[in-house]
Amino acid sequence: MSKYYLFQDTRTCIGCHACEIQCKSNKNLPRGAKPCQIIQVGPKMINGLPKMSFIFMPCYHCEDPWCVSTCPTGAMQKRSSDGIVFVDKELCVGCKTCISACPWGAPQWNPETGKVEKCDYCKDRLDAGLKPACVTLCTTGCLTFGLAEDMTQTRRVRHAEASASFENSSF
Amino acid sequence: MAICPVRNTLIYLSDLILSGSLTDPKARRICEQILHLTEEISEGAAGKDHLLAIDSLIREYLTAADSKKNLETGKTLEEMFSGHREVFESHIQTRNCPSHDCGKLAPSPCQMACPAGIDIPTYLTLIARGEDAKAIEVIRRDNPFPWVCGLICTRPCEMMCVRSRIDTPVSIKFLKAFAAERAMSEGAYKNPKKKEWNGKKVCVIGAGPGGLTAAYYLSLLGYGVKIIEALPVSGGMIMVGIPRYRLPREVIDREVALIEDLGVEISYNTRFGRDITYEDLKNEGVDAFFIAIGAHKALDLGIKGEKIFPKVLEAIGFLKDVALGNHHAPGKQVVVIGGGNVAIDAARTALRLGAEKVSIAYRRSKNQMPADSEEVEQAMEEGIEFSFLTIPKEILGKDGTITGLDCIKAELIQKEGSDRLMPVPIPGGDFIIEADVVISAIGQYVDDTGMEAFSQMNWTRRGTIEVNHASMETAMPGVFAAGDAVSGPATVIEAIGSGKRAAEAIDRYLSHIPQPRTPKIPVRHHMEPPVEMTATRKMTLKHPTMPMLNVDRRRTTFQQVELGYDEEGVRKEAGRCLRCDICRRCGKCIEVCRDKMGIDALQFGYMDFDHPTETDFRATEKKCITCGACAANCENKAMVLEEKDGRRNLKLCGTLLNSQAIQYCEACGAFLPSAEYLDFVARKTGDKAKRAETRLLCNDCLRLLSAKTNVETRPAGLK
Amino acid sequence: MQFQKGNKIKVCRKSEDESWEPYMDDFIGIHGFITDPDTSINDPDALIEVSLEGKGTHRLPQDCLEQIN
Amino acid sequence: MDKEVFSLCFMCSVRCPIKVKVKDGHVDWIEGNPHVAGIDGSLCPRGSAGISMLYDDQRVQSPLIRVGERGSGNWRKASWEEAIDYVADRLKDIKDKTGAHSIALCERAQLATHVSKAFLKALGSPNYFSHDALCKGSVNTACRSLFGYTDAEVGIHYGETKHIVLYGRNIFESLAVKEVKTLMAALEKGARLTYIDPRVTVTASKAHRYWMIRPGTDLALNYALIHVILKERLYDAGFVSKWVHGVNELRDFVEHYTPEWAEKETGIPAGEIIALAREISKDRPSVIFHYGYRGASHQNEIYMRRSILMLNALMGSVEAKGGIFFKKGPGEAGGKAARKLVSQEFPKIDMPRFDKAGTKDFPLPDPNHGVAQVFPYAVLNEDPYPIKALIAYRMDPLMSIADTAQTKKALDKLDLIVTIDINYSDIAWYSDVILPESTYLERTDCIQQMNGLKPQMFLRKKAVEPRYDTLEGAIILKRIGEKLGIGHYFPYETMEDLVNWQLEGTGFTQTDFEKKGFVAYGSDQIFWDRENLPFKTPSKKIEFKSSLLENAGFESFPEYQPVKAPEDNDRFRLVVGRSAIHTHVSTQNVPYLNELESENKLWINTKKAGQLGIKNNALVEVASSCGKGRIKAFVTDFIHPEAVFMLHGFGHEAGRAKRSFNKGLSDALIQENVYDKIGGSPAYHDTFVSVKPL
Repeated sequence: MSKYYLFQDTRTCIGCHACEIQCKSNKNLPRGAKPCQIIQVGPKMINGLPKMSFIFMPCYHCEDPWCVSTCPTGAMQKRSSDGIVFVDKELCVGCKTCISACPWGAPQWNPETGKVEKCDYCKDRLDAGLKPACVTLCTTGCLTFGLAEDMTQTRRVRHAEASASFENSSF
Repeated sequence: MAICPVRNTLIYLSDLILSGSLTDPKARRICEQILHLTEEISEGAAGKDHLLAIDSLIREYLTAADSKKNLETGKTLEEMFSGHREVFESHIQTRNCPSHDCGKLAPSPCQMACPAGIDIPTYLTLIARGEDAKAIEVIRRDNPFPWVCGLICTRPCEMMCVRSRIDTPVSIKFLKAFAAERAMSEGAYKNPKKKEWNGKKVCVIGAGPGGLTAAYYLSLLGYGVKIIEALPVSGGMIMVGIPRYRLPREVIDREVALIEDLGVEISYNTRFGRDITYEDLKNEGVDAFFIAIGAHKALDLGIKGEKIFPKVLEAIGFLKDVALGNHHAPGKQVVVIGGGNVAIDAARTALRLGAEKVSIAYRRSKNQMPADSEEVEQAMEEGIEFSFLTIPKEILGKDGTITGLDCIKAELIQKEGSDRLMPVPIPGGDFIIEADVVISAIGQYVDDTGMEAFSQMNWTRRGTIEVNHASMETAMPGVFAAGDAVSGPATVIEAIGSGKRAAEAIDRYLSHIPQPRTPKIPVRHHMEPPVEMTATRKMTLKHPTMPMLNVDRRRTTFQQVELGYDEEGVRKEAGRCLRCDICRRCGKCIEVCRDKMGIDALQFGYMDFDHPTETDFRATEKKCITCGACAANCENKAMVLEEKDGRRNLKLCGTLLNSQAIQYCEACGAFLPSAEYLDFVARKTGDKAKRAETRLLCNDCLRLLSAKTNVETRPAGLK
Repeated sequence: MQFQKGNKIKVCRKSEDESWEPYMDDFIGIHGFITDPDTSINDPDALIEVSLEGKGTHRLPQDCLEQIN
Repeated sequence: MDKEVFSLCFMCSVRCPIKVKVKDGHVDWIEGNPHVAGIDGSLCPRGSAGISMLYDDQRVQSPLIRVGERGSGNWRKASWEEAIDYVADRLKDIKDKTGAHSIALCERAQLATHVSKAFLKALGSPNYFSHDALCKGSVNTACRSLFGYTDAEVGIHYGETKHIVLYGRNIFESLAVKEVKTLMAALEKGARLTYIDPRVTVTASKAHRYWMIRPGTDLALNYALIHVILKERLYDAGFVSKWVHGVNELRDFVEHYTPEWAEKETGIPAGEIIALAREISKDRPSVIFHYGYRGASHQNEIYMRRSILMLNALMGSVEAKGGIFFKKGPGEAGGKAARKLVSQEFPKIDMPRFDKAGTKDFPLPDPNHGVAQVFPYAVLNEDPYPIKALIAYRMDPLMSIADTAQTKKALDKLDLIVTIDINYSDIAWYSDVILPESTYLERTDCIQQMNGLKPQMFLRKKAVEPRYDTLEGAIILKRIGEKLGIGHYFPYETMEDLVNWQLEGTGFTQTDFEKKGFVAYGSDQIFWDRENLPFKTPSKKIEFKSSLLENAGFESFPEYQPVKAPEDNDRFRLVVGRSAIHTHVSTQNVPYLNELESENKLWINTKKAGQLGIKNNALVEVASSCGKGRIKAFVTDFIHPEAVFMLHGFGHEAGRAKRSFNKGLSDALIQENVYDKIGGSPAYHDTFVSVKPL
């Protein structure tokens, strides 16, 4: 994993998709490419109430990313300093193998450049001491970002709960 | 910086926008819009309104300019577009970038090689598809004599044909002839619609290929055209210089007739300056003259006896007499002096007229002969004897009858200060070739009698008419010239090319448009989608052999020697075209596949201009995983990856290089890459790739699924 | 030297010949092929037909051409 | 050359405070104003798409004058001079021939509204009308009938509420950042959420209690709730006896509206109704019965909205923390409000409004906004007089007034249609002239007076120069005014001048806005003393028994009329709403928003769909008495069988807005133009449609 965590509190997430747009707008992406995406699960009746979960799907920046090992050109890389997985556009030739390799559907196709785009936690913003676009602008503030080591145990539990089950997708 | 102004403008604009120096949003937006339009121009996707739109954008820019800097930028832009107006316009009209800087617009080598600039890849594709009439229509945009050229063109195009780097060049020449013949017999060989008469009149002097071509394009443009021809027939050298066994008279007649159908008036047996004068024509209201009188005068041998014996003939005169109906053998034993096509033609003609023995005396050795090698071969087959390294010394005989040609053997020696091999007599190498007729074929020059009227016109030291080659304009206003009269003895296709150029120039002159600085580069009229076929077929299609008339018939009659391919042969042969108008052979695909992907599936040796290695389209499927990286990086979309009928097909200019079965997303049915591709990925990820999810899923469904697993599989509601 | 059909050539210099026109200056340095040498006699003074990469096909005097391989 | 500018978003009418980062004259980042509590940097999806809207080349790029038929989409580019002259000349003609009153201006109210109002006043026409009536005319009237204040003067104190009841107020989708965040905070602190809607929305999925009510019967539910509350004395007796006028009349009135009766009408079990009444009264006064944002569903809308407000009064949650409150203006904090152009002296206008609002024919609706849906009738019947010209200022009558066919017929009678907008809206497409306005990022705008618990002023400040040949609305109107000889009513050359003029005497200058993007009149929240609340009704009390209604000849407590169910199996009540992705009819072509949601679908109950043979995602035909169209079906268990639902704002006809052109179906096309004849709202949910598979 990268040395960061990006935590979504599904309890307060209203699935407004602002994060998707903020991400695209910040990366200036054309139609099609969605480095992060909100997936709606439900509605489903749970204890007599309709429940939905909105799951935030960015890149998980795996410990040992298949996209990196599959990339023939070395365009897909893992940043040694903090483990962020990113694409070097100069090297990408658009073979899409990373897209096929990723079990989470994280790498995205940019039809305009014929190259791959993906969530890099907005590393340019991080390097400038800022937080990722989606976290900074989230409508309800349900996204939080920080160093994994600062993530408290209680928060870990809440993370598990919250990103779990419908019961915890509301109040 | 590139040579092409269009390309330069693109670079200038994109740099400008990226630099961030356009801080006024309006200025930036206008530049973005101009950039977009310019891109379309450089890609051949522009219409006639593009430049107008750009002009008004520049005007808007200049009025909106908020700072001195922006104003300067605007001025620079203005200059870029006004300064090179012609280039932008030609990019739009011709969809060609002469300098090849605008990649998508580079014309094919064969088209560039053709002096008439015929759009060869386009018509080959049409012929391959069996659309002969359409093919003829395309050819006639640049050359009104597809049939004639299909039989006798010197075909520089074939010499440049890229296919020859794989096996043999496409036999472009004859495919034209076939299409013309087929279209003609189907009654589909028609003239395009001509413009209304514009009230202007042009006089063409000489009904040869150059003159007739100019007449054709001028009358299409709406000019009244009158041709003055000294001979009783039209066609000039192609009629009286080229023997019938190479070019049947009917072929010429049919194509000339089509030109006459356009209203072109030809007055035969009319020699300019004798039967009709400059003044007469001026009084008839002629606005411009076009001189295409060819080079019909033969050079003297300059040896003893030349002037004494009546049976010393000059090839040109001899061939002309035969063409005009004199079918008597010149004699029993004929010697032809010279090594060019004319010499061969004279010899083979003499043979056909019944001469018992015909030989050719040439100063140098066989491989120095300027004549077409095919011609030489055919002559040998027919029993013409060749005496190489033979310098004629004197014509022997008595009482006005030739008995023989006194010659001396020579050897080729490189002289001091010259890099040419010169034939030098070997002492004591004298010998005699028995003969009663000697025909000289050592070249022609322009016969300028009657040209005095064009007093301001200049002549070169070669005795040819001096013109500006971009416009074929002579020093005398309103007087143009082309063909052999300008170049000296040259090829038919050159005469046609220059005739067409002259027609355009005359039109410009009479509509008061300034003449271009350089000769126009070939025009690609439109782009035909390539013919689809398998790699195997593309590789194995073989050049058909030309069936020939049997030798006895060739020795005795003037029947056409080359009988032509059958239809199947023609369609196949046309299919061998590599469509170099689409694929520029930049090699990016190979580079990406080999160096970037490390797959090295593309064996396109022919793309390496300087050291071509073996080419085999069939080899692609051995390693290719249809990842499409080559296609994604192909500037011209010559390489495409299409997903069709359950297959992933990789095609280069219509040639199916590889085809693999598409996999489908088991959840939504979306297309997935091929199994081979997924294996490639699996090999790369190695044993890591132990997926919880073993189903085949597309990107979106994978996200959906992992989201759902998040919700459903995690322990719910720990408190 | 004597050029023959198919020779690969380069326009190596500006020709001294009167037939050289200003626009031909753009040809200098360009590669091409001899497509039609003088058709009848190997006249070193004749204009011969060459096809130049990206420039089309032209008749040029021989003194501006050199053979390359 | 980077800079940061504080401004106001305008992707929807909420106008959230934003901070814009500009690089080389190019906007490359927008975030919510971090200095504003409740915003703290957040930006909703529409706000986030602001940059993609700014750089979209499918906006109107220059003034355009129609050359073909109306709606044919044939335009010629015109200079501003030409376009302004063109419009002014025709307006002058019309004014001279048929009088200024035959010129109308409709508008989506905004910061420069005082400019457009001044424009009409100066011109001498009473016919300004805004989108407001279409949205909440009856809410406005209901508020005035009870408190003497308009709905615009009432606010909701989400932050400290303990229980909020939402009647189809889909607060988490039809969203405003501050509302969502403050309510979310309250929920985190344990507040309860009750949501009532025939359709399951995101808001429903966050609720502690959800009722899939039978569409159109909310009023019956409320009468039953009131019944229980009064019967079981669950109300705030002190507050009610001090401040409510007419509680006994109400008690008698709701006597027979029992929970059991309501159960039959609404489909909500009596027990649950009683349970809510008991539960919520425990938390009073910090409870909210949300009186609605859009209140335009039924012909008895005003009584529905009154019943909600009465519930608040019974809970004593009026002017209470965690309840509803009255917005405080600068005056309350000893400050002065920014000047408005309408405060000038104008010639008197004696002509009545086209909609007769404020006259005895149509006494109650607020004449300040007018009643937009009456416009087509007025034009077609020339009643009260002929109307010749319409200026549509970022409002689209074609898509927001029900029955598009009828509206078009009316527009066809006009001699001049002018649109001021940034988009190719459908009305722009149908106009004679389009005057393109600069986007919110490209213009400085008029002062935003933010009344509330803490009165403040905000300023929309130009972040970048216009990308296309566009102008600010206030400048456009001024320019036209000058040509019409009323230029002196517009004492400014630039927007900066206008803002300075507005700020005169407030003690603030533009520079005061630069630090945080706003200025505050005071620091503390202002709540009125509940012992002496300044209600503006004749009785100075909350009038359950309303003098406003009764003086106008209407009852305060009319008998409840049972809501009829659709007769046939293939007929449904058409219900409409919003999503988080789009703003009304104006954002469907914005690149990023269009990508997320490019068309609307027809929600239909699974059982019903099954009976009608309608498959999910299959095209269906929806038809009403006035129109029909095609739309994809969304088959779901999560909508009431009597209702079908579609998002508002799709099915655009403007060809140059390529992404949204012809995508989905416009609700206005099939909605009948019926409305609440008392309160003034349209009854958007009173159209029955038949649905059949294709």
